Amino acid sequence: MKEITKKIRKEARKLLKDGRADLVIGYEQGSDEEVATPCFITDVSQVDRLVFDEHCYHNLAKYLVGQEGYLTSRFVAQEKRPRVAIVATPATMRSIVGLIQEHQFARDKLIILGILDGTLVGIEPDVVVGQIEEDQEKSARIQAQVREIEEMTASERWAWWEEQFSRCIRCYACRQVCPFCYCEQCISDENQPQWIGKSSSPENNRTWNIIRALHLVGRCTDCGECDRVCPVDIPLSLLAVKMAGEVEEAFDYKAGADVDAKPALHSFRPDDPDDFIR
Amino acid sequence: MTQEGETVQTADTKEQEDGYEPKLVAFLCKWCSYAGADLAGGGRIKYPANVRIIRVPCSCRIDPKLVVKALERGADGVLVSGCHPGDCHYTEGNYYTRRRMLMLFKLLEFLGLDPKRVQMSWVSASEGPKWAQVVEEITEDIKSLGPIST
Amino acid sequence: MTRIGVFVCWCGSNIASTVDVEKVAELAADLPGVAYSTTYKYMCSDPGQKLIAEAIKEHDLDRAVVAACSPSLHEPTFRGCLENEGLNPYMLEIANIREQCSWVHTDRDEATEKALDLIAMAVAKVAHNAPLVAGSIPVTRRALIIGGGISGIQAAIDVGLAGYEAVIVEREPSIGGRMAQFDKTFPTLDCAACILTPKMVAVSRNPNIKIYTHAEVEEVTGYVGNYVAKIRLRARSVDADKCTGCGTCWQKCPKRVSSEFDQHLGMRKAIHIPFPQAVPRVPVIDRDNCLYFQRGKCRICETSCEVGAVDFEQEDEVIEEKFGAIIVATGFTTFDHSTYKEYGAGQLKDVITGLQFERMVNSSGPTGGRILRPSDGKEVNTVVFIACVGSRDRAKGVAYCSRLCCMYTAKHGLLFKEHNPDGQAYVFYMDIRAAGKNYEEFVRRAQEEFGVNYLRGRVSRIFEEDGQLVVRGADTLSGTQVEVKADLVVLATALIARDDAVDVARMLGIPYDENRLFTEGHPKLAPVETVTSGVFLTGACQAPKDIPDTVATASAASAKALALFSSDVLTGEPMVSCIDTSLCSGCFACQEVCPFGAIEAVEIRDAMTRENKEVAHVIESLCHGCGNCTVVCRAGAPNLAGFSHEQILAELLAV
Amino acid sequence: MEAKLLQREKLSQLVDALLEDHEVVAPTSDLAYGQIRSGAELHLSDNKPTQSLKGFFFPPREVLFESRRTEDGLELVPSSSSDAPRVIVAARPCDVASLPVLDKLFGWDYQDSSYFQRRQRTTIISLACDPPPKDCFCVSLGGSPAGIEGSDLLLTPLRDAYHVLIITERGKALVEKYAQFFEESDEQHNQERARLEDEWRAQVTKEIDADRLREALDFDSGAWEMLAQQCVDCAICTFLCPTCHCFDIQDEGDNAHAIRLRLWDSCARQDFTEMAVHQPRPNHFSRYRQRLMHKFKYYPENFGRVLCVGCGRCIQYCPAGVDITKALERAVEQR
Repeated sequence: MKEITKKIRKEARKLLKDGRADLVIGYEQGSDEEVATPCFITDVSQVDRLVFDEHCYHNLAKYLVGQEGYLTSRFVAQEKRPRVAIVATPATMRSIVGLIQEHQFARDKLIILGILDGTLVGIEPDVVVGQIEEDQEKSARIQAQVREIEEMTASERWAWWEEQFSRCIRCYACRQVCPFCYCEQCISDENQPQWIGKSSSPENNRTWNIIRALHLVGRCTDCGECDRVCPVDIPLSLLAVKMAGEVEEAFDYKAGADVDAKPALHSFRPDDPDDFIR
Repeated sequence: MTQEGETVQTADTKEQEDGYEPKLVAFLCKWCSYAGADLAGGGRIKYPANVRIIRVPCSCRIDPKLVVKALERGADGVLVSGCHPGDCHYTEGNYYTRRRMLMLFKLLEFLGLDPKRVQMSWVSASEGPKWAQVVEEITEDIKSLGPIST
Repeated sequence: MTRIGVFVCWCGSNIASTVDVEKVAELAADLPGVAYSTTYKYMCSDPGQKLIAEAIKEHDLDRAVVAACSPSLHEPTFRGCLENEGLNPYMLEIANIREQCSWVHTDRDEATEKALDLIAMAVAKVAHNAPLVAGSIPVTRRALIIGGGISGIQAAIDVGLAGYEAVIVEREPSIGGRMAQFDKTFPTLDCAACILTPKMVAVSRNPNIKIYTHAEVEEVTGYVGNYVAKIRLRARSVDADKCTGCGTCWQKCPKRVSSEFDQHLGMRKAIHIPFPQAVPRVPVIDRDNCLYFQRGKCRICETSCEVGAVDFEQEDEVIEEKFGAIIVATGFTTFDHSTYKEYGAGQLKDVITGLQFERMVNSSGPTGGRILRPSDGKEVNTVVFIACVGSRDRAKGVAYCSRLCCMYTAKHGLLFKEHNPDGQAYVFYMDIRAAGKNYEEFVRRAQEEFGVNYLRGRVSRIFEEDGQLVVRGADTLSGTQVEVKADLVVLATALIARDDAVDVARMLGIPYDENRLFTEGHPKLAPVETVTSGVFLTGACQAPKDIPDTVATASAASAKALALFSSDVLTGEPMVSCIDTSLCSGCFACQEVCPFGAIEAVEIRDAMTRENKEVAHVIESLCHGCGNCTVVCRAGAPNLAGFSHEQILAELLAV
Repeated sequence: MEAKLLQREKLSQLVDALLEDHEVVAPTSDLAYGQIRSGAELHLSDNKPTQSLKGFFFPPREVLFESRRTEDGLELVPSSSSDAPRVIVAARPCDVASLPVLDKLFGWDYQDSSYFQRRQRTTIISLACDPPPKDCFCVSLGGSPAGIEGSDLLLTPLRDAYHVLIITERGKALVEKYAQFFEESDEQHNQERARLEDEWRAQVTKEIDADRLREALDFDSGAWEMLAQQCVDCAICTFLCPTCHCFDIQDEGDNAHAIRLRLWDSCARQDFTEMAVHQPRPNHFSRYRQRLMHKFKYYPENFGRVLCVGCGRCIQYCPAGVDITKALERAVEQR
């Protein structure tokens, strides 16, 4: 990890000094050693704030897009937007792949200081700043939990999810941390027509969570941020992993794996699965 | 947290008795399935009156959100129907529908909804009898399931 | 608040006998936004429409729901009714309480409840309707005619005569189609070639008509008034500009090939024209059979051609042309009787099809007009004709009646007797369907004047015995089993859709039925239209037709195309998509899924931030209103007029 | 102040007794307080419930009235709220301390009757934080891990029993009514309580200088944009904050039946304060600034105290790891 930090600082310094980047998005230490926090370096003198350790799991792609993303800000004219370099974990890179696929920015607008872990990433980092180990234990745990739910009866599943969703306080933190939730206005904030009841009620919470999951089908790169931040511990990763599996099985498509592919639901094949239709 | 003014819905078990008439919402593309339903009418083919048809230009206009919303608002079942693959008036709309609905159905199933409650069919403009049969069968399916418990 | 009028139609007893229309109208009056509600016996009638007009005035209505038959029938009628009263025609919704309620349900209470629901849904929807105005679309005043049979020829002549350009694309090396293969035509017994060839010459001479033979339409894009077709001009290996049609090449060509035109009863050469009157009179080298192309030697045609027209290097050419309308005249093929094992499954040489008989009996055909047994070339003295082979046979063929077989079988019997007055002709038939001008009389003539023997019944078996065919069948009129020893058996095989009909339908975006026949816009009221505007049907690609009907539909289809060409602009589709740019984040998913390329990227100035942003924009004239963009967009930025988010959701919530 | 002792095992018995004629609310998991139906459901843990107590007084979803379409037109039915007596058990002192802060807002120019009805029907038994979680900074804001503000009784876990501090008449009445559960306290126990509180106070090291902030926070500071960079407008801080109280009025339903609701809202939201043609806080940093300025400048100016009790949830749950105490320091240092 120390090596990675060193390499990041070195690359950041170079980029800022050479004027190839105006902004480096990375991580710095938070209020104590167990907290990392995203940081935004524009000055060579600040480069040594950058760190990388096991607390650096935030998906920094979020900061690139949306109304005020550094690469897409509606408040800043195209030509005045900074040239950005970003410290990217594999999860962040997969999100970047999706965002490029969805035309949020072009590949050449971003310098990627990538950290790899052997998992599939559909993009070449500009610089590989380090190698980490894949958290296989975590993904195995989620997979196991998905299977466990699949094995329940329909009514057990229904009850189980109703219980999970009942806790939702509709804070929308899941949406806010998601790099793919870059809509100008979320459908849940829409009043005319009102697709999703605003208040926390069993029906509204269910509808919100279903629609959110649907909007991420074939796009979600399973960074797990929504699950991590949910203050009421709704296991959103289960939905992400489950649907990613379905997308892969039905359409042979993996989000974040190919920057040139059309997203799964923006395309079709005449021989797509048909046997579920009468 | 329990809040004042909140109503907790419980399944109306009484409804599950013989008199239960499920509410079925069907979204039909106007070129094929809606015309097929018209043809069933023209042929005076009888089928259960539980279905309420919403006409859309193409099955690709059927937003999965509409299906979710229909269920939220008390529909016991939802049917999505369009032209057979390759027959879409807009050449490829139904292929997109097929992908979207498969994903919606998989998600809903994972969340515990019985797969019989949300179904999809290809009914062409010449398949009046098929339309009647599809409605007949889905109505039966849902009757056997009873109302969704919330 | 809206002022909605609800008009419930009885449709005589069609609706009123199953739905309590009065009760429905009474309850509908209480629906939110409804200002007036009433019933009438026939809402679509003049007095019915007048009633709506009066109500709009009297109750100051701003929109209407008509609860009646399917919108596919009278939506335009009632829209017109609104328009006459100064309302926008799109402030209307139809509640389909006939086809989808009264006709399919029997319980009066259930049907009444459902009818009210359907009306409530329509009321909820119409409350969100907005006035729509159609844009205009430029029209390319040229017609693409796919198929150069009598159908396509007639259509081209009609379009050409009206002064507009027509382009015939024909797959075969010559135009002429099936009719060119026929000998005589019923009921007049005109020689087919005698009445067809003048028309073929007429199209080839008309400066407004362009003919591409040995060519196929590969792709069609665009929309009414603005189609773009990719046409593959397959290599003829002969330069049409140089060729004089002298015929030396095909006389000299050493390679003989079974003739498709003669239904494999005769031979042609590898370089050939399909029949003597071919238009254009330019041969084609059949590369699969040409000695030069197969073995690299020969070149006799090349050396014998005085004008040097033979060009072995010629390649396929793909051209793109613009058209305003497309007339589909792709015709039919005949049923393959190999599934009829009892008729020899196509293995008995002396069992032939009606089309083969046409070639045989034709004086320029393979036998020079003599009726001979294919097996041994002997004179035929007894012939048996079997009607309905493949037709009206749900098990092995098609369910429908092919309409022409009764007539051409009578013609064949008659022609046979004309050739061989001493010979015997038998016809096994199920029913005689001879509806048409002078048709019944023609059949009678064959029976009475020419002595063709008609036996009502099915043939159960044909087999060979002592070098002759034995036809065993029932004569249901006399109730006896009959066996006829015949020299030749002619099967009246069904007329069916061409093998690649489905590909054509998909290319054009038109529907087809379970028999792969193309579906007309309406079975009664739009017989030559399709649901795709600007694409018209003529001839047997829609259903089996005889020549007069084919010519009639060709003229009808061309009249439809000409109506399109009567103005250089068209009224566009008002129900198109429109993007709320404030909601658009420029992901262009809508562009990716639009089947019509109707979405472009534009730069706009954001109202709040005053900075430019790139967003999606709908090109209205290209939009067909399918709604795919409205669903793929997660923010709901695109909305479809007539089927908006608000409208559909309101309809759903009213269920 | 008068004090009693409550044997540890008797707490759940007391809850069971209270349940006979009260609703009882207590921590039910690490996630939230909830209504419990037996003393056994009490969830006592070192972790502060993720969600604060405020929802029991200012519900996240509150029906104001219903409308129904009847034959005679539209009928409006005002919602009614319960006035059954309620006891909150084992509330965190900071959560309870937020209530007097909220009283000022809900009792300001308009008396929020449903809020005060809920305050009125509720007796609060707090439980001191042993030990105080690491992100807390209550002490610097006048609170304490064993603070008493807002509580009727305060339980402090001693080695062998709960020390019960009787703070209000209401608390006293409860102790008298359920006298069988309580024992007299003595000087030794009282001293132990005081000593523990001192110990815990010393463990709370994060701090905020509210007086300085009130003076120094500057709307026009150039630091806001930089400070707001990490924030993703997730609104978790405002939803979990015991003092954040912004709400939105929304309608749900259709023509036939609809409800008007008061819902929690958040100044972090993009559409907060958005009006038909104008959004006074159009961008991210202006929303971020509003949250801090409101808490530490405007509210103190209006009501004489900060809109914060130092519970530390906004630090603990911030997805970006932002520490409000540090952010405020930088806001005044770097302006």
